[in-house]
Amino acid sequence: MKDVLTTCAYCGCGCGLYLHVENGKVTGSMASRNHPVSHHNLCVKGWHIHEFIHNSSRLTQPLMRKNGKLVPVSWDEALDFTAENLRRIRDNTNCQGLGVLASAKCTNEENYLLQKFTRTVLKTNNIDHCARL
Amino acid sequence: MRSKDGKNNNMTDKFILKKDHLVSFLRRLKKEYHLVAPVKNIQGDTMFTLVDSVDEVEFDLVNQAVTSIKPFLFPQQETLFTYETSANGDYRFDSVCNSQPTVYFGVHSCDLSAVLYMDVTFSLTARDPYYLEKRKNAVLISVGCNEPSENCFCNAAKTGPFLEYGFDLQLTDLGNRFFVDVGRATGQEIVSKWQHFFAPAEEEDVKLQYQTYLEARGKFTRQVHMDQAIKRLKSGKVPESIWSELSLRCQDCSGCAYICPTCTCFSISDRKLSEHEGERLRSWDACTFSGFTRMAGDHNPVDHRTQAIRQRFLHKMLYDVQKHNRPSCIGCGRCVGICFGGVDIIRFIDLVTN
Amino acid sequence: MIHTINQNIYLPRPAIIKELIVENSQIKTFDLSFVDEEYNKTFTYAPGQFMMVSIPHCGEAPISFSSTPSRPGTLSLSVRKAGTLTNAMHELTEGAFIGLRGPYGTPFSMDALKGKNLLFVAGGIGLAPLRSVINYCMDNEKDFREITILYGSRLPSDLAFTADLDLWQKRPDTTCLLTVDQAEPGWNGHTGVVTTLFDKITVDPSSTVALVCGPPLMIRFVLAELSRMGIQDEDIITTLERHMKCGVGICRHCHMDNKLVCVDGPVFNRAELRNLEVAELLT
Amino acid sequence: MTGLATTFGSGAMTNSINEIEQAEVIIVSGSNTTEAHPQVARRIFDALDNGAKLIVIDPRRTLLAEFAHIHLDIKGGTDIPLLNGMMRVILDENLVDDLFIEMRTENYHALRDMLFRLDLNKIADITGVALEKISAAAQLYARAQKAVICYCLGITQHVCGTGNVETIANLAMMAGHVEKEFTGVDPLRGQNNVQGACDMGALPGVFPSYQAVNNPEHREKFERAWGVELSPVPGLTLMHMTHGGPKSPVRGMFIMGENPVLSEPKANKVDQTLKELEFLAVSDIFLSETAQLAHVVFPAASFAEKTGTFTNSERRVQMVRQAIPPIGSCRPDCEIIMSISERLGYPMDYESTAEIMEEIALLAPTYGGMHHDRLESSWGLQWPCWDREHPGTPFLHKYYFSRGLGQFIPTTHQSPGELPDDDYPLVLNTGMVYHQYRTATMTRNSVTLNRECNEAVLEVNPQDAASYNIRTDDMVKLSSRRGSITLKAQVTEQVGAGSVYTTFHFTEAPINELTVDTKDPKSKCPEFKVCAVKMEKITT
Repeated sequence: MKDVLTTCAYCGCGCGLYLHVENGKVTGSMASRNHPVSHHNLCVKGWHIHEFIHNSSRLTQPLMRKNGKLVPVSWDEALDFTAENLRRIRDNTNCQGLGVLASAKCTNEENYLLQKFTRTVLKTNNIDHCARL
Repeated sequence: MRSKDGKNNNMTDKFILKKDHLVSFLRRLKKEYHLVAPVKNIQGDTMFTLVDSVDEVEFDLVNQAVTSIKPFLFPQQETLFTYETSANGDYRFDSVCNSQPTVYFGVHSCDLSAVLYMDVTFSLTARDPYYLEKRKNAVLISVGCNEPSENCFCNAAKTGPFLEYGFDLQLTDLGNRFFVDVGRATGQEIVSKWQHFFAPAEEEDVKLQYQTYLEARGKFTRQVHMDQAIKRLKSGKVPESIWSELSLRCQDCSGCAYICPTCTCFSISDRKLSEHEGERLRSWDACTFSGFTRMAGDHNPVDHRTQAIRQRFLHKMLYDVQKHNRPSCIGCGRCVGICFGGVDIIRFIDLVTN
Repeated sequence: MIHTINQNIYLPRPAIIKELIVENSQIKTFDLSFVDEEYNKTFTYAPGQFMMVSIPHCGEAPISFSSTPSRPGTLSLSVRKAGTLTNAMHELTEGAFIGLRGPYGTPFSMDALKGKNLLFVAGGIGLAPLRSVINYCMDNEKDFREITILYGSRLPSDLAFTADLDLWQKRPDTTCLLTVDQAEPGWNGHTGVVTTLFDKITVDPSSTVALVCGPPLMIRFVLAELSRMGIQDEDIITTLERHMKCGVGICRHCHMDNKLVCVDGPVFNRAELRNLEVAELLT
Repeated sequence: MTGLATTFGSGAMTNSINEIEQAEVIIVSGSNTTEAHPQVARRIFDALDNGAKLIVIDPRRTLLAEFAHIHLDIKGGTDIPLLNGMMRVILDENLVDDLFIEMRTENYHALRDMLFRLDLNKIADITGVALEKISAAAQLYARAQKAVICYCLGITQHVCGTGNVETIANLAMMAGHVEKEFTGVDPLRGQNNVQGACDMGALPGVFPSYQAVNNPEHREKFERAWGVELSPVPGLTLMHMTHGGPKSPVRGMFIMGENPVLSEPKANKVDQTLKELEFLAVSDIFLSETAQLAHVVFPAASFAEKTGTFTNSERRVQMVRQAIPPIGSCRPDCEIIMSISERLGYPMDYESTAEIMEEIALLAPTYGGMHHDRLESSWGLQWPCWDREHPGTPFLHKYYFSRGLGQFIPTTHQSPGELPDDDYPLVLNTGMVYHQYRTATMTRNSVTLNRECNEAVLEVNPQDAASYNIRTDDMVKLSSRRGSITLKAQVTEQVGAGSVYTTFHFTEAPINELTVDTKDPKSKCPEFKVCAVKMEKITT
């Protein structure tokens, strides 16, 4: 049983909240009292942010389209297939044929890595995200 | 039990615990109980925490914890039971309850009063096994508040700053030592079992404790006229229009209910784990939500646009007074200043009494 | 330490659907019995009470008894399709399992009805809890005086419990009148809202107890009409429907001012409802 | 947020969220704050209780508008004439902050000349707001000592979005309402880390910290750090990538945690474009509408299952801490990216996200002092934070603007890309509701949130409702030139006559199949807020 201080993943306010962990599951969310934004309260989304984490419709394994259907595969198969396709399209299109969407929902580190990957490996500046929404 | 004039005390239930020995006392307790205590983290929030090591945390008996111990006895989300169906349609249920003997150390008077209120809620019309199991395993060591915080009004709610009953042990900070009141039987057992930590209180200590209590009572900065508000609500003199005015400002966050030590509304829902398995969860809910009363088919007997906060305030300040002869607001002040629309219980009381 | 708690009020008992009766396109009646034979023998309930029904992955909902305890061994719940759980129930077939816990709620006080003329007014699925009382009274007919039943539905094809209605209509000591809001081809009966049937009956307000159940709007108009006829508030009894989670007075979803419908109700007389903020009675 | 970059030099909130509660006058423009930014709304209510005056500029009667001292209920897409009108009033009333303009800004004369040519009566006509109200609002704002302007997507999601923002900046500078605590211009960022994603260079034209890819100096810096040659050509924007159709140069895509099928305008085009791709990989936590079209789907760890940082609307960089191990065989996106990169011959050997942050600090000057250990023991740091000793910056533009002098950029009214006509007589506006978030992949999988609101409704003004014979809960078919959807109507005074409003969260009513893909030429922001539609009642 523990409470882990983290940052809400819902909106741009960036509330500080504690995720309550019980037997390896997140079972609650509590507003930080002294956090400069949340200041002892969260909005309805923050108070219930733990609810989606263990939802049974979460993706839990890599999927690949086979015969038109998405079926579970191993990580290696999914990663190899992805690398192979990205390489092929990159090389066949003179680095013009790939596009990457980063995410305003992912962390800075992830966005940094993804743009670095796009620019260094895919050799294109075709990277963007939903910034305008 | 403390008498009003501080004299004629039965000396056998008053003890002194030196502050130097607190950590080793807690270390002892931890060998037989889980220990939950208010711990201050590096960011400065004080939270009731299941303590792993008494040496590695900073106990904070002064600042009010972010929440009461409600989440330990009545968690935000708990599994009531798991269920299973099989191919022939069979439908089976397996009840789940996790509870260990636990000492809750450093519980402020208001929060302890809230536990006493929850005891009633969870056993009056029906016995709630999940709460009562945890409660049965709970040892409450409370601490009186020498310095009420800025939003505290337990004096008005009559739930603090010190208590006369309900605790197993009650500590009063007397500088270099704690004055210890023994309440329920488990408290007595603890003192007997680890008696080398406890010296009988001297007459001087008793006087000082009483003086501390009197001084604390004088330190409240908020004037909250709870009795008067209750009287006005009882007399029916509060205009109905007040509810729509205040409800318009309610932004449906549920924070007031979740942070409140006596709010115990809950919802029950199923979580599918696989095609044939699932668990039934109980989770905190708030009467301020419109989904709280909405029925299948969308009919809603409560118009939350105009009544979102009516039930919450009236339940605390009127219905519980009618039923139990006391309000269920314990004056902890946690909801004060946190409302997104500026509608907290002190605002409400002010509005009703003016 | 994980262990089973004895007498866990939240734990449903498995039950099996013995028989399924399609009342109309929206309502089905489920005749049920507990899987535990011993429990079946000791299980009792009273008209007006309800059970919390569980369906896997769908949670629970409160459903009133539509059967009468005066016919031992029958436990029927009549369900109208309204939300997730009731829709799932309608998908079930005979032999399927559901979970049940209860009975809950304050029932109709059958003792208080003794020696009275009884006027039942129901709309749609609202006849379900009243059917429990009506059949109870018929099984104990010597205890009660005249029985009058007024039942309305939207369309003739929406009339539920038609087998019962036929029986009731055939009884010499019972008046059972039907009405529909909107006639369909083949309907020769009365058309109009249920209050229009009041013109067809005579009521002695001093010796009559009225029992009312139906949609909120109907309850409002019928209660007003009954009061106008001079029936005392204490003798106007209705049963209310609310969103419920625990069924035992803790979760507070069914709050109605200082009352909780699950324990203080669902049966209330009009005197109890006066001075309360009751959605059904607000104009 | 292009508009603020050109005027102030930095496209972010100039204040901290907490400062708003101390403001004397608050202008809220194009933001349904109580629904979208509750913590900001909370500060606004606190400010109101402290005696602040509130001006709301919104075509809809939002909840905040109920509490406004002045509600300027403009016609959709007429923000520029309204704000220009307010500036003209400030000019006429002699409320211009001359000293501020003299010391801190440039190009004021161009603005003034433009303002002098304005006809205020005509502005009242265009905006539909009485001159007295415009004048009162302008004076209230200009006379205040501490005044903030909060705006959101109602300003930016227009064909003239950049112009709208520039006009707001003009107004603030003219009144001298920048550079101070409790005073400034505050764009409220929609998503939790939209600020960070921009800061990190997840944009076609810039590296982290907005260093342009076509600036040789900047490029060289990153080439040295990353050890490879980098393309100097700015890339394609999201709209170019997702709306190209079969002729799009893009043949393969990698999408991390976005759901453009539901979130982008003219969504059927996105669907079509993505289906045409030779290869599509999506990494997400749920099987979103976009993931359903993919060739490969990676199960990503949620925010509770990984470590990193988010940057909020007030530029505060904060820790995201791992609470539980990834569920199932999920992996954090960092690991996924590193695994693919390694397979393509460019191993990225980071031991932790803290190490990634060290590299960011090295390359992005505004994040220069951001290290996990510092963020770990505090409530985060607000950029710019130049080095390890720097305490962060609660409010921007003190003493000098990020670009040096603040630049006035005169703007003129530009009609929305599509206006109502005989065939499509109504204006459709879109937005969000409180209980749902974005394309609702997370919120709809949350029991409580979904209970509170799980269906899209079309808000219709009572006047229109009467003429279409529509009542609340009736089903209506809403069509534009691009598609049609079916949803429930709700009759409410919240929308003005001639307008309808709905939300974009729900896949059952994918409103973006109706919206236009005209966009602001500078920011490339699509015009979600105005398009022409027609409404028909569905009779059952």
